[in-house]
Amino acid sequence: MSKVIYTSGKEPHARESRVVFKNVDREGWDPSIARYMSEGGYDQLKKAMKMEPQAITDEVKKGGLRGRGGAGFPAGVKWGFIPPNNEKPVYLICNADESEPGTFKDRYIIHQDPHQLIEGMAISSFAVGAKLAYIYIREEFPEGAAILEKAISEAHEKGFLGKDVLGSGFDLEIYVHRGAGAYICGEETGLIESLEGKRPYPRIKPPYFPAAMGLYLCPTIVNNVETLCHVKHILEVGGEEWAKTGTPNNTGTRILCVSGDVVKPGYFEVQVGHVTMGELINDMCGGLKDGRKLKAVIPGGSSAKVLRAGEKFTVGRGDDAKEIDMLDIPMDFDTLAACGSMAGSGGVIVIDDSRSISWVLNNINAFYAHESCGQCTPCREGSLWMKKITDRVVAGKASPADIDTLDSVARNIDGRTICAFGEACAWPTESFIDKFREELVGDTDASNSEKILNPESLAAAANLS
Amino acid sequence: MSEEKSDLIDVQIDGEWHKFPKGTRMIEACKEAGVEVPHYCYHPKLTSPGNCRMCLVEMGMPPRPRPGDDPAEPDEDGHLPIGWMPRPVIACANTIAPNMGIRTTGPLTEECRRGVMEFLLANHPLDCPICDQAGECSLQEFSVEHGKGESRFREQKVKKPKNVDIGPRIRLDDERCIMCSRCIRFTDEIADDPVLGFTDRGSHTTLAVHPGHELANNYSLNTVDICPVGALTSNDFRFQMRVWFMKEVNTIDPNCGTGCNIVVHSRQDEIYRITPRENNDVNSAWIPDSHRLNYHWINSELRLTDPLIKDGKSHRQTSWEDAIELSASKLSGLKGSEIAIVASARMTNEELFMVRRLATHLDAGYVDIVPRMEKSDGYLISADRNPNTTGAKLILGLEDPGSKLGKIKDAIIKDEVKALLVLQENLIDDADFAAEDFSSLEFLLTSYPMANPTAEAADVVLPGACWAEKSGTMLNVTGRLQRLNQAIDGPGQTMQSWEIIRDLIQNTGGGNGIYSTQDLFNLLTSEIPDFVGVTWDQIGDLGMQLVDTGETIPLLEKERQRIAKGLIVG
Amino acid sequence: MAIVVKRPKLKWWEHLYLPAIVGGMRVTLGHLIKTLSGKKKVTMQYPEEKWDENLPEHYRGAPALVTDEQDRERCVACQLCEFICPPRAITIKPEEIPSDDKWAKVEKRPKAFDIDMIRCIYCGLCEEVCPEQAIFLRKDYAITGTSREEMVHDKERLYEIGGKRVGLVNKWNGLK
Amino acid sequence: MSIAIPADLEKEIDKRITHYPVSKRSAVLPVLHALQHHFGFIDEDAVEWTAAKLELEPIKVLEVVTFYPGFRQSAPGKYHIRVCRTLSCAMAGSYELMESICEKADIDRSGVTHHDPIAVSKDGKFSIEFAECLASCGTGPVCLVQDDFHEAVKDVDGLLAQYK
Repeated sequence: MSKVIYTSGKEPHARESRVVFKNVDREGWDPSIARYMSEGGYDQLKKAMKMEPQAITDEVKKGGLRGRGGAGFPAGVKWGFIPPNNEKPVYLICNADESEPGTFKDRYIIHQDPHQLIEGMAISSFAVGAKLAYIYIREEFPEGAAILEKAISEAHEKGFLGKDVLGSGFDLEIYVHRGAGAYICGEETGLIESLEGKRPYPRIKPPYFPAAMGLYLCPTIVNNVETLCHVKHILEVGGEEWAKTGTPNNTGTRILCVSGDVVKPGYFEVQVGHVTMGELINDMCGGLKDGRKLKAVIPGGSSAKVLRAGEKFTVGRGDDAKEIDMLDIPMDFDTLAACGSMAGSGGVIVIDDSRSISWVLNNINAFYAHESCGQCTPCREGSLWMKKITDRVVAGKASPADIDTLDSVARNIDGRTICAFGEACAWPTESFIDKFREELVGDTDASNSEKILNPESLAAAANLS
Repeated sequence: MSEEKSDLIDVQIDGEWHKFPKGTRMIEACKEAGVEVPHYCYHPKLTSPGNCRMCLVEMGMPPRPRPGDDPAEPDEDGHLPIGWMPRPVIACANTIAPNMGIRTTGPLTEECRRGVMEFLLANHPLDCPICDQAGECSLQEFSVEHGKGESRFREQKVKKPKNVDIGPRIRLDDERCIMCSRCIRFTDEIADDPVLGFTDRGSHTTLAVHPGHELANNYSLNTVDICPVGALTSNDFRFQMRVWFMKEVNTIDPNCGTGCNIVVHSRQDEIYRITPRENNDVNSAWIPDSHRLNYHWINSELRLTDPLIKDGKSHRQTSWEDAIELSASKLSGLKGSEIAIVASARMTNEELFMVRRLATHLDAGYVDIVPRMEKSDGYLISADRNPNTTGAKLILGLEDPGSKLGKIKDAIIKDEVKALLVLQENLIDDADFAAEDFSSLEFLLTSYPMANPTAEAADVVLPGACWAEKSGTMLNVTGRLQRLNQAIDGPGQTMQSWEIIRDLIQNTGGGNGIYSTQDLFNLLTSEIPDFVGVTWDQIGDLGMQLVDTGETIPLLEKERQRIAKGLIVG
Repeated sequence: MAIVVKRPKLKWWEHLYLPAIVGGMRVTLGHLIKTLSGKKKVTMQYPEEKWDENLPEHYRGAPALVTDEQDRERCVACQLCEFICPPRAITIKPEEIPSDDKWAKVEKRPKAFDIDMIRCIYCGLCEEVCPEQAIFLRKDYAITGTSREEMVHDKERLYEIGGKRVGLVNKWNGLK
Repeated sequence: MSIAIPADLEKEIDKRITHYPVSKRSAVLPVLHALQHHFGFIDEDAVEWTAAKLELEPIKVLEVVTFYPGFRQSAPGKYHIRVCRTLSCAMAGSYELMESICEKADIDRSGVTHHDPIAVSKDGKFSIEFAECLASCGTGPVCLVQDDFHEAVKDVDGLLAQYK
């Protein structure tokens, strides 16, 4: 195999371990099937076609691959939820609706290495017994959709897709399905409803667990782009070998996307847990801009709970328990969860001391108010309410009591909605108030509590004698 | 029996253990245990989207022992301890599981309800003084029970369309809508007329019909009934009367053989609206609009209010005594074979029983009813548009209702029949008769609630009570015996048919002894074979299957399929 | 249970009653002097004379309907007053405001609003219950008529008595 | 139906529909995308046409069209610009970018509301709206012009000059 050379200026950082992103920004690389096959492309599919489907699932389970979409649920276990006596068709859906603010990894895989995804999907489809698979790609990736469609037709021509894949008797069709700009389509049941041509209202669970009752009420596996790509690599080295990368229960590599107030924002594929927050920000991203101090970090996409600079956490149990600084948190699933946040989709947003916390929170709240699907009450009414309160905080028209109301509104959403969007929109507010209450209250004025604030009442009050 | 028992599982609700069949929804289990779980989107006849979040309750299961630990010890009644889950669950879509615990009280549930109520009211216009739903609004009810009583919402509310004309019978106020989607599910799943939908999203979500389309199916007004708030209101009832003024009487609909169970809402002897009443053996929870709205004639100007006697070409008002006496004298001079009686399948069994007595007493040559056969609509409207054909057949012994009408007409023309009694029917409009057909009659008597061409030709016109003004029983197309209850008093001097017939029998030398519909019912149930032994209480509010005609109600068949698939509770 | 009221124990001079009689006579004499000297007038010449100006703010006279500062009828015919009225003196017939009306967005108003003043007991519950602040008890107390019909105040008469009332809560402003 | 669908467009649509062998309804998004791509926006006729094509009630199509911000119900400019508004881009200056584009392309955004998020330039050449996260947070501020993606946009004149 030839040495991998990257485009000048876009070389990976020394601490990266590129697996899924191996071909991203690579000199002399193109998304064609010829280029992909020139370095062993589709070999794993050929291998898979000679295996028992269950054996593939077992390898994925051995690898301990956790979903890269946000929840971090083990992929192999998810596959195992398909009812054993199932007689209905099974569907596989690749969730390429990457819409968590702060996350921007799928674009590069799809644009530069589409066949990696298609091979991963083909292997996974075979493993779960899906003859029909869809790539649900967000509408904002028009070019990506075209690239994928071209790649699919190339794979078709080579016999990797279509009837009787590689003479194995297994049929598989993959189609690209474009979304139309809705964050909620990243939620797997919302995505399924969208794919059924309905409003993407997430379904209630129970009874609609996708692995049992998904697309067209048939068993359906929905996996993230990065997760499906990993399937190919697990098969390449074997589950046990693959599990040696990363840290126990947080295996493999994952792509971290850093944005916000750092000198060099970007994407970094690292072994899970091998890099700490501090190393990521200060070393890999070149630290903060001149004269700026770190204020906060949102570690896993905008819905993850914010971490405050200087915050201390106790991690580990019993004798292993130790106190660590926020910057010492290893970027893995379990530690971030133990610190009260989450690894989520790997989108790290860095906020320095030049930013107003009220402004940041308001921006996030505006996003969630815009993206709430409106199906269930707490999120529909609460997300816009929170946005309106932070609008007033930013405009200097809020009172300290409004911060308490804001907090209680968030807590009235959290845990009471149909889907995880409830938490996604409540956690930012909850955590920002927990950790930056003083600053938020500092942007308010007690005198505002007496004022009438909505224009309607204001006009009515003008008539008061 | 033993099999049935094993299907029952133990569930603890608010500290008390109960047994329910497997597959019962938590909300239904609570209901059976006498605990009301507030809800908006859930409706047992529709699928459950779980979107209102009002029915959140605390749920727990016996904890699974950790590896190595001993399983928990059951208490003295054999119940395992319950490990309560930190998150609330919806009671509407989740089914019970063995040894499950449900708490509908306690801080978590109460906090959830308060929170959801606050969210629902945040953008609600709070225009209860104008809203027709006031007084029967779930928002009002639950906000009193579970709300905060004050608003923390200081922002401007979301503005949405108001007073939207979405169909010929329905008005929509989007600001009041709480997006429970009951109406959408009704039109999709039951009326098979999917014209409603949500547009926009988030807090701006708006219920709408597609531009240029309308919600016009014959079941559309049911959406008004199931709307938990005042978003959908009926044009017919709009601003007519506040609900708390109205008297509600449970009765049945007389517009077809289905006999939909209904509630008549009236005030001071004026009907303001009719709503369906749930009966899973008759009409589920629905009623066609055409039936529901067919009541305005009851208080119209065309109502007959006094007995009339023909005086030359026109009629003059008279007393009941004179009218009955005149009729009796006319009938007394005739042979039985010269008398024909046309009764109505819109009469109650008790009235038909009196018709039977009258016919026997007069030895009438002909007795028949006017049939009204049309097409079934495939839902609730049966092909038979008479409410009590089954009863008429049983009581009058009619094999083929309406088959004698032609013979009666011929007999009149041939002068074989000299007196015709038309009871609660209008032969000129509803049967194949013309005014000239009556010209050779010596005596024509009609009783009917409304002025009509047959009455115009009659020598004696008697004002009859209409269905809402009388009590009795009827048999629907499937053979179900149901109670018709008096909702209002008739106007003027109107009398119920049984009273009219009783007086006729009495004045033509027949017996007496019937003073109430109860007496009549007792006579009926002792004399007519199929009715023997039936008691008034036995019929109850929901009726009882008396005979089996083999007929089915299409909508119920569809509902049974949905229940079998587990889509709805039913 | 019966309540036992203790008889007050009178002192000896109280037993004489003379001091009380003298005290009473002093008041009487005082009034006599004031009247004779023209300082005080005892009889008011009603109806030529009235003490309307002296009526307190909270006086409960005839109930009446009011319009707001934009001459809109405040009453939306919610019929709560009809419901609450103890003697059932109020009868309301609601109607929809026609779509070409300036206030069509309010949707509802009374078509007929009758208060039977023979029945009215001036209790003020209608005023208290009104969610729109449309009905008030005014200071009119001399409600007379020569027939029962005349004693029923219809909508027109009620607005005549009520007049305009500005301020207070006004839900239906230009922004709604 | 007043909408005229060219034969090749309908052929393309028919092909897309075959991607959903289980349920035609699933093709709602692809059909609408194809129509919007061709006509620039989706009007009532396009909704009715889609509904007829997929054997649905029109409201079920309208439900979908109005849900997604990716579908427009009124005509945009010749070139439609979507500027990312979300956190990382906002931190990188997307609000300033929006202002700058509006100023240079002569677009007045004062009338923009939730229901009418798009503003069109006076000459009709450009239209603009804020979009939520375009998933390129590391290279903000970003925007989409038609289907072209532009990262780290600093030179607004240069950006607009690419579209004649």
